[in-house]
Amino acid sequence: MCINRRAPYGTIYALEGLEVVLMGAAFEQDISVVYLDDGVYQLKKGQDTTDSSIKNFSPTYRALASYGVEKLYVETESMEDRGLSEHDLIVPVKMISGAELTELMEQQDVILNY
Amino acid sequence: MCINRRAPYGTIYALEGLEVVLMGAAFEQDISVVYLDDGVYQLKKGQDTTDSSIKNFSPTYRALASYGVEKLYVETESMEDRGLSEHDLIVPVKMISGAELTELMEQQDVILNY
Amino acid sequence: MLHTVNKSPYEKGSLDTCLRLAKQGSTILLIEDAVYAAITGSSLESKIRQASKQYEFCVLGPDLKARGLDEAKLIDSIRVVDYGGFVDLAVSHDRVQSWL
Amino acid sequence: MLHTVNKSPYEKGSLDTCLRLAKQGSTILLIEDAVYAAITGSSLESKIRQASKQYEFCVLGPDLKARGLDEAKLIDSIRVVDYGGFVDLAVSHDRVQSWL
Amino acid sequence: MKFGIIVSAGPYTHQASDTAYQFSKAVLERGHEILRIFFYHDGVNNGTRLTTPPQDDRHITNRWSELAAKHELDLVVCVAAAQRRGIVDVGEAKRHGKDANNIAPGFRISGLGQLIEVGIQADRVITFGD
Amino acid sequence: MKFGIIVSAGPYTHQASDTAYQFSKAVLERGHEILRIFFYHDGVNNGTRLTTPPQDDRHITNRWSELAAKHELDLVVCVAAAQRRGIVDVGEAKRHGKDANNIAPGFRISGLGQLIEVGIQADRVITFGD
Repeated sequence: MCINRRAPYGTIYALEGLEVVLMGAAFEQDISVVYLDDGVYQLKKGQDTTDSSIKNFSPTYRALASYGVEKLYVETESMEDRGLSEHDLIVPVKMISGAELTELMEQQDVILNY
Repeated sequence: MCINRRAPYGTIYALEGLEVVLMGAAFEQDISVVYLDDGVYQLKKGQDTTDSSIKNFSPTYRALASYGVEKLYVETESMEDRGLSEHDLIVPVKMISGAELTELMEQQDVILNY
Repeated sequence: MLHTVNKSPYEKGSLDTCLRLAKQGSTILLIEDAVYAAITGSSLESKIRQASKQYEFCVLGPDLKARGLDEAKLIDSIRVVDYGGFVDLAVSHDRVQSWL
Repeated sequence: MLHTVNKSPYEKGSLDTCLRLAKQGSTILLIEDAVYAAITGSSLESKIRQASKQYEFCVLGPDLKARGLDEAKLIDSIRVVDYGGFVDLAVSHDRVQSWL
Repeated sequence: MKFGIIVSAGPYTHQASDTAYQFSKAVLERGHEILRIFFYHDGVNNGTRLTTPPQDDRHITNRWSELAAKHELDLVVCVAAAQRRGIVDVGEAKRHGKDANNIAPGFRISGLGQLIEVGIQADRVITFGD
Repeated sequence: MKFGIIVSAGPYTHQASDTAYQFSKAVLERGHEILRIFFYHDGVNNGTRLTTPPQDDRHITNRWSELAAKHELDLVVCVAAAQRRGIVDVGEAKRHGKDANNIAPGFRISGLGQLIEVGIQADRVITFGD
């Protein structure tokens, strides 16, 4: 399981965290990816970096399914705090509560954090 | 004016911020140094890094006066939040309120932040 | 004085410290991950609306756009500037304080 | 599960997220700048006391000592460990989650 | 017990690489095994031999190199992260037309697959970072 | 108007060096002057020529070098911060017995006095960092 807690662009963790997920998929690992706290902003629709000349990596999230990464979880509370709903996200995800996330974390072999 | 807002050891900003203050003193600048937020922890008495093998730079604060750096300000609110009092500090400082700090900042030529 | 804040208000306390210490009438420019503070509908909206009675808030447009934040959803008192506007703000205020 | 937190609770939200999501009965180890959460007399003390009904709190001794924090001022339910004790905690729990 | 250790912050700037080192030493002293230490994000900056810290401070890179030599540790610097940050070995220098390299003894540059692998093989994985 | 600019975070890891670059470009486009760009803390890592970012991403170091060449900017890497992090020019390599250097074109290594000086001479000083 990879837990993403940071916003994109302000720091590189979102991008380099995504690279780990893709590599895990290449190794045919059954990967769950969780977006939590500011990490939920990684999936925000409409990212456009033309005026800041940073690489826009958000299209890659849409490609995750084709790499076999299908377990994307977003914590409801983090979304609500930030005024976001599922319609704001670039890919379909499973919305889970913090309580459900707690249980999900207990079932993992390895947890990586960014 | 140098504003220090970070705790020592967890990050290097306290140490490298202190190096700037010493260099400013060498250039005979009239430097005010403010300790704010977690920056107040930099002045905590009794720092002892023997078990963590990081360099203990806290004695340098006691040497600041001999370099002509005498305007050390600590924000009262930051101290109170952290349960600290002047007796916990390694050097004599001037305690000021946030409101006084606001006015002090307005009088500076240059403000450096860590 | 111009104050800049570049950290997410959900992750770090920099914006709170800025709001505690910036003099009334100052300008606060939100850049990088701090632009998330400028959006309506969040749990921070009322805090920012309250603060905007005392401060002039600006936000860096390229950073909003990079993060997919719609200008139509900005808190209405917040003005959008580009990098040139950022420079103009630095010029028109007599000092810049970066809350990191 | 063993949870580690290494950020100051005054500066960043990592400890809050850990407390929101760690399962009841988990162990939470405070290291680096997070050790400031372990001290009595601060504005955080009641939050930590409350949380210590649900979690076992430990704190890394060398990091306390580096920062001049007196073990006598620790919140009483918090246990001090050294690096060897940290390893033992990682071994005795089936997983480690680092809240950065 | 087999440990995998991830270091994701640069030396000196954050304490994370110090904690990772002390933890690694304690793992070995307790008789456990370290399968690999993987340097990711700014952690790759632990692996440059060009640092000269003040004489009265610890030498973080040398400390890793010595620990690796003594215990035959596998110190892996992530290639993608290293390319962005300018950590280069002889092969990488040749591949990208660089006129110098800066990797420290005991470190090797390799792919993210080495991280995934240690995640599969280790009993415990622990991350030290910012 | 005369600007002094401080960059205190490393490239790619934090957006700060991107913002500093875009701000610097805008300062020059507005007809103002940049007295010096001072790289401190992890900001010194902007000044290594050994980076090879992905081809579809911006090259942060080259971008600084080109801006400096075009506008004769003074890009100063703090020597004390650089020694801790392994940024080395020919002189530093010789002084510390290093077998390689990694400084990028247009950057020079100098002391903290250069920061104090720009604080005295500039009309505005602005910091971009973490």
